[in-house]
Amino acid sequence: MKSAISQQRFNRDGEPQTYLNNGHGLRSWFLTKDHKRIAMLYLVSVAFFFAVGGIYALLIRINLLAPNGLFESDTYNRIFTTHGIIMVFFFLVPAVPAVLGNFLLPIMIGAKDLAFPKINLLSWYLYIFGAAFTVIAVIAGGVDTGWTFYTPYSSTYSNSNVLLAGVGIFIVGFSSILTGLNFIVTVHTMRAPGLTWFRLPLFVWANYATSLVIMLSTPVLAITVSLLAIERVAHVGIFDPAIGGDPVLFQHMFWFYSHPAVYIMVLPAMGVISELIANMSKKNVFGYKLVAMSSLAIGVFGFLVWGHHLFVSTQSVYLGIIFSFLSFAVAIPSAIKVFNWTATLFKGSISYDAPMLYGLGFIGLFLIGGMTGLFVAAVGLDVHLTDTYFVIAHFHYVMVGGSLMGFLGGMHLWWPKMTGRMYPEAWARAAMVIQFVGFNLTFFPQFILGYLGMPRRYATYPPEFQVLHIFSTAGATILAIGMAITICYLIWSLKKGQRATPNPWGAAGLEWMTTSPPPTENFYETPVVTWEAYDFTVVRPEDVTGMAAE
Amino acid sequence: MSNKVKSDEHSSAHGHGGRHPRLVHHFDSMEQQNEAGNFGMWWFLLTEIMFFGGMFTAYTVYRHMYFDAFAAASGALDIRWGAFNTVVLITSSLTMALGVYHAQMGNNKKLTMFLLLTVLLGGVFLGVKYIEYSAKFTEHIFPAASNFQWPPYEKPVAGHAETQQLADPVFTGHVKIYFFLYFVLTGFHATHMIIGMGILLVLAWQSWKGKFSKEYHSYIELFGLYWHFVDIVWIFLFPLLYLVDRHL
Amino acid sequence: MMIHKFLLGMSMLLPEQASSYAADVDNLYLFLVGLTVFFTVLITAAIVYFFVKFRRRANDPIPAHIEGSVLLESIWSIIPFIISLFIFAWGAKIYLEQYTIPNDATDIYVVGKQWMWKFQHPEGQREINEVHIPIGKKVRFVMASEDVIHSFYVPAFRMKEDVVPGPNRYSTVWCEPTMTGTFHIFCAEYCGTSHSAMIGTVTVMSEKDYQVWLSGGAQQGTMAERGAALFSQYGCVTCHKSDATGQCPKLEGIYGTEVLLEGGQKAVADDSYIRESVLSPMAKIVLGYKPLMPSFQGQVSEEQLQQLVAYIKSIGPAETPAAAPKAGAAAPAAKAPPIMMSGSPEPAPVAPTTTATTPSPAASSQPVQKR
Amino acid sequence: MSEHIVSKKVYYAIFAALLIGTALTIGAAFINLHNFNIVVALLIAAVKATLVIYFFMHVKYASRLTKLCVALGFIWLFIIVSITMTDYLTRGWFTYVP
Ligand code: HEA
Ligand code: HEA
Ligand code: HEC
Ligand code: CUA
Ligand SMILES: [Cu+2]
Repeated sequence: MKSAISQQRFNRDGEPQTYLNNGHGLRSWFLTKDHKRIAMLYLVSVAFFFAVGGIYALLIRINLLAPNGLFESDTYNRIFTTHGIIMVFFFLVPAVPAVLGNFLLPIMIGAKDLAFPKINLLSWYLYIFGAAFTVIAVIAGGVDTGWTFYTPYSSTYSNSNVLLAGVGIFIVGFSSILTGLNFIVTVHTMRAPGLTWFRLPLFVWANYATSLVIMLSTPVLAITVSLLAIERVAHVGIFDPAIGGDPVLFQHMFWFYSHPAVYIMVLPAMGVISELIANMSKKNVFGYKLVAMSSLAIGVFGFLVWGHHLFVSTQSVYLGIIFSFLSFAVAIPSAIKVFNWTATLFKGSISYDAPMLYGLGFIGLFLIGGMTGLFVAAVGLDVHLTDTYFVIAHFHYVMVGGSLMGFLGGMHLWWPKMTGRMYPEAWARAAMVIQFVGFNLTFFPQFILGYLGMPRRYATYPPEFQVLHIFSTAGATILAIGMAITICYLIWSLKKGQRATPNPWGAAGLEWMTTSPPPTENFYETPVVTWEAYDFTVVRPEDVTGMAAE
Repeated sequence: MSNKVKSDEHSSAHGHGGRHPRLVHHFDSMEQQNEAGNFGMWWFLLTEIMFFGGMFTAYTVYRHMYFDAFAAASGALDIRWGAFNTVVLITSSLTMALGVYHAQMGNNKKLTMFLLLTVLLGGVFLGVKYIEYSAKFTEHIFPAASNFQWPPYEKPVAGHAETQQLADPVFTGHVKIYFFLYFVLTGFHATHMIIGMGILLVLAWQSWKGKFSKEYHSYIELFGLYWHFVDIVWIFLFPLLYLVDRHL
Repeated sequence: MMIHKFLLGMSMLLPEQASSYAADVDNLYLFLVGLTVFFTVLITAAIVYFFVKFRRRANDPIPAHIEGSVLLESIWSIIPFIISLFIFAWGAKIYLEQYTIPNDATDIYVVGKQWMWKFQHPEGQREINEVHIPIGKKVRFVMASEDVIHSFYVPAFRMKEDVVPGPNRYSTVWCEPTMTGTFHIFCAEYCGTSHSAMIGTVTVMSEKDYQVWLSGGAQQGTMAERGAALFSQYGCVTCHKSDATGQCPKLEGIYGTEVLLEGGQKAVADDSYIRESVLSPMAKIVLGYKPLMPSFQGQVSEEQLQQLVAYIKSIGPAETPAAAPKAGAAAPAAKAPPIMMSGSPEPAPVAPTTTATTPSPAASSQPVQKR
Repeated sequence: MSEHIVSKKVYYAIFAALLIGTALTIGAAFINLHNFNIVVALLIAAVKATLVIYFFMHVKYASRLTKLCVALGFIWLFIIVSITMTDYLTRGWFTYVP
């Protein structure tokens, strides 16, 4: 295969041909079938919802500055519910797969596009459509059930817009199903010649496993919220205790989706981390096969542990113990990954650039988040910890410290590929450090709060918890500043950033063998893969420097 | 290592000049395109299984908890309609399969005919469903209605000990759960059929216009999978809903 | 343990250990904290070391390809697995301790509703959002919800359980307070607007103070007495006469026994069973009886139900209606054959007054039941 | 693989088998087998479904991958139903006898 530089083609204006300048105007974006453009559409929407969710997070933190709360309880309840729903369904679930996965997966396997480009576009429209419902629900007065929608509160007692939000989630569920479908079919049928399963980048493996999880779990969420919606509208239903329904059944069905969903949120980010660590230390991932298989294992075993959210729900004690055991089992593959990533660094050539900082931040924070997962998986301890701030801290460590850091790391790593521009390195490193400090200051005190007994979803609280809450709010402020910096310099770099070479990091992987940004069908000639994943000997210096060696 | 998916032989076998007109730009060969479609359809059906699976879970739980109520409530359904519809749907599966057969043979006329026959049978099924549903309204056993009543209005319940016909408010609640499940299960099933019939009409029209051929008929095959899936759901729904406890 | 004392003294990182199993929970917690610190330090140290040692220098050669190591990878799969098993077993052990209710516990009845906690003591005291219990005695909380799911949480006891609405069962949880003082009660399951105001206190008193406190309240008699009153008010007594031989099972002495049901199943006549029998009599039919009993759902409040339960409990094997609700004989009674089994399975032709079709004056306030 | 053409005879035979299965289902429902009525009903339904999947849906001639995919669907269905049911079947365990 020739180097990307020498393949570069130019359009009539003498600009290099890229997916970005292949068509202008809104139509060319909103009717595009190019996976890269759809990824960009997703990026913009997902970033928007992240900012909204983040602003809601800040409102939460502001309210909790004072023991009596600064808002009405009703308002506060709507705030954290909206925060949870937006962050989970409209930010984190689609974030990595629909943005980075969409953009990179076909390129990484040397395909021209995903298998079903129209369905891919449809999935974005469904996302927007679902989001619209949720936004309407929020504008029309909000939802106050918590993101978990437990019955009978949600079905009978709440007088907020549960129905609208439910419809939104139902629709957005189909959006992620379609993305998952596309990924699975694409990976199975469209790999480049020579690209065998065990030559796939780990990011592809991670997204493959994620897609499996999406496909098998999301329909259950869809039917669960449908039943909830019908129950709410028709005033009769199977979760209603008044006619003999069991509210715990709702929890089973909800968590059958929502536990796997946490792996939907973290697996792709783990894939990003594998790429980051390997490329920024120029080492192949230590124990590639085990890391790939552990993604699958997490995906599969992740389905067997949902009941660890029901330890005190009056679920069978016997089953609680089984679920506890299985939760520990599912932790092992994650532990393996952490160790393997660390071992990858050994004898590497480690760069200090921002993506790597995010990668290392991920490992440390995910480690703590995951280990505290073991606290709550230990069933006797969870009796004390469940529904306290300990759980809040646990999942923000894995979701913000883990997945979000992974997402940001990936955004930085592939920013040059996606936009053709470099981000400003110094700013990026500074922002990462600020976020890291702010993050820990926000959420570490919450572990202590939780163990002291501070329940979650409390608009007001006994005064002895105030000090720790103030720390947490202070941290959130710092975290927000860090995030704002990132958002600003990334936007800035779109116009002013230095132009990127095809392979600014000297990274391995097919996506670095095409131009930055790539042309519409990704490659000018279908690549034939003759090397293993993370083989840095095939990196061509001219792609790195951007100067074609004649 | 060998790569089964996309080898150079594949693309060259189809010849460099000869891309099939129906081959979409990002695929290399017709095989690849068909395989992607087929595989995608199967995965879609997988999600459908889980979609119905949520309802089957609820069904299993409540059938276990309130067996008597389920047995009694199931006795209020008309087994003859259920059986008739089972046969109708199985027949429609046959016509669909024959449609696929003729698509493979490239026999457009017969294909159109069998597709229309399938729509027709689907229509019969839905017609019967309509009769059954409206019976539920007149018997006051539609769970969301305020006049819900158990035992059903002016209708004896088939084959049940007197105990199970008790007008007990709690028992009535459990019967409501059964009917709720009955309506959502059959309702979602019927929705699938309606969507399917819509697609069938489009396909029939296209095949009548001669869009399909011996080489190009994968939509028919894919749709066939969907239709058979809907049939399978009914194969389970019939005993689960109509035959809970029929013996005397 | 030394380490607790240290942590407790040094800072406010742990809540008071005010129940018998609180220390067990804390031990596991501290062990896990230690383990987390260990792994965090281990991994961080490794990362920092590699980071410094192998930082990229100008003109680094491409690092050597290291495939992985089966030995190393097995080590870090198996060791965490073993550690996990250990934590799992420890956690499960504590869970069983928390959720296996000892049979010598005193009952406190709890009703959760939006947004308050209501308590009843067997002796008759009723409290709202605060509850008094004696130190050193096992207490069982028998809990029901009137509306949505709530969760009864006392951090100082490391005790929590959801209170789920529905006819099928009570939630039960227990503790043995080991420290006097006043502790928080929180509602830990989100339940609507004033979820965060659904808080209260539990006051643990010395046995002596508790007796004094007990003698202060109780305006309307013990729970069992009130239950007895309800028993005739709701007309239960018309059917369930203590000399009933025919259509209705005798309730004397059933509490805690195993009941044979139609269809061959068995059930233990515990609080949940009695509650279900009243709310949803059809759910479990006693062997040999007709399902004649009407449902009282919507007529009896959760608190009244608890009083009825306390009453039926009080008429345990000993035929003294207002006996101490904690019949010590309850546990061994499980082995005694269920008393209603001695009744004749066929409906007796006598006792026409025991059917609801001819409501007694006491029952006439109730809507006439069908059949 | 999708190009395997199943002969019409096979289709008719399967159709007949499905009709017989339906008749059997109804017949078996009227015999009192106690707890086994549901087992029999589900067994027959499973056989019918297998026939449809195997022949009408051509899985018999499909790749291993497709077969795996179908199996996966039913395994997952089994997971959600069986684990949830375990809760309901074991709720009485480990609680005390008063
Ligand atoms: C990205 C999301 C994410 C991830 C990855 C995880 C990962 C894990 N989670 Fe978490 N979890 C959530 C998101 C996530 N969780 C959310 C959102 C909630 C709350 C929802 C709500 O109620 O609103 C929650 C709640 C939650 C609960 C319920 C708590 C409660 O409500 O009472 C439990 C209980 O078992 C749990 C367990 C675990 C476990 C065991 C893991 C494991 O997968 C972690 C595995 C990782 C490691 C173990 C780290 C690596 C460790 C090493 C390298 C050290 C060596 C390891 C060993 C000795 C084993 N989680
Ligand atoms: C992906 C998931 C995700 C993410 C990223 C976050 C991010 C954050 N979360 Fe959230 N959180 C949840 C998922 C998430 N959360 C869930 C599921 C719940 C449970 C809800 C429930 O109980 O139902 C929850 C609940 C929750 C609570 C508990 C509420 C309660 O129980 O009472 C708190 C309290 O501190 C909190 C805080 C925060 C903070 C400070 C952040 C910070 O990390 C946020 C940082 C980000 C920003 C601050 C935005 C920065 C951007 C800008 C400032 C840009 C400005 C705008 C433009 C340029 C347009 N979250
Ligand atoms: C119309 C008569 C009637 C009335 C009134 C009645 N019951 Fe019953 N009860 C029965 C019959 C008959 C049974 C046995 C069949 C069954 O299990 O449903 C029974 C069973 C019970 C049982 C289960 C007994 C066992 O042996 O396991 C309890 C507990 C009970 N009743 C309590 C009450 C209470 C409390 C009330 C009043 C609020 C009440 N009953 C009112 C007829 C009645
Ligand atoms: Cu009651 Cu929260
Ligand atoms: Cu979980």
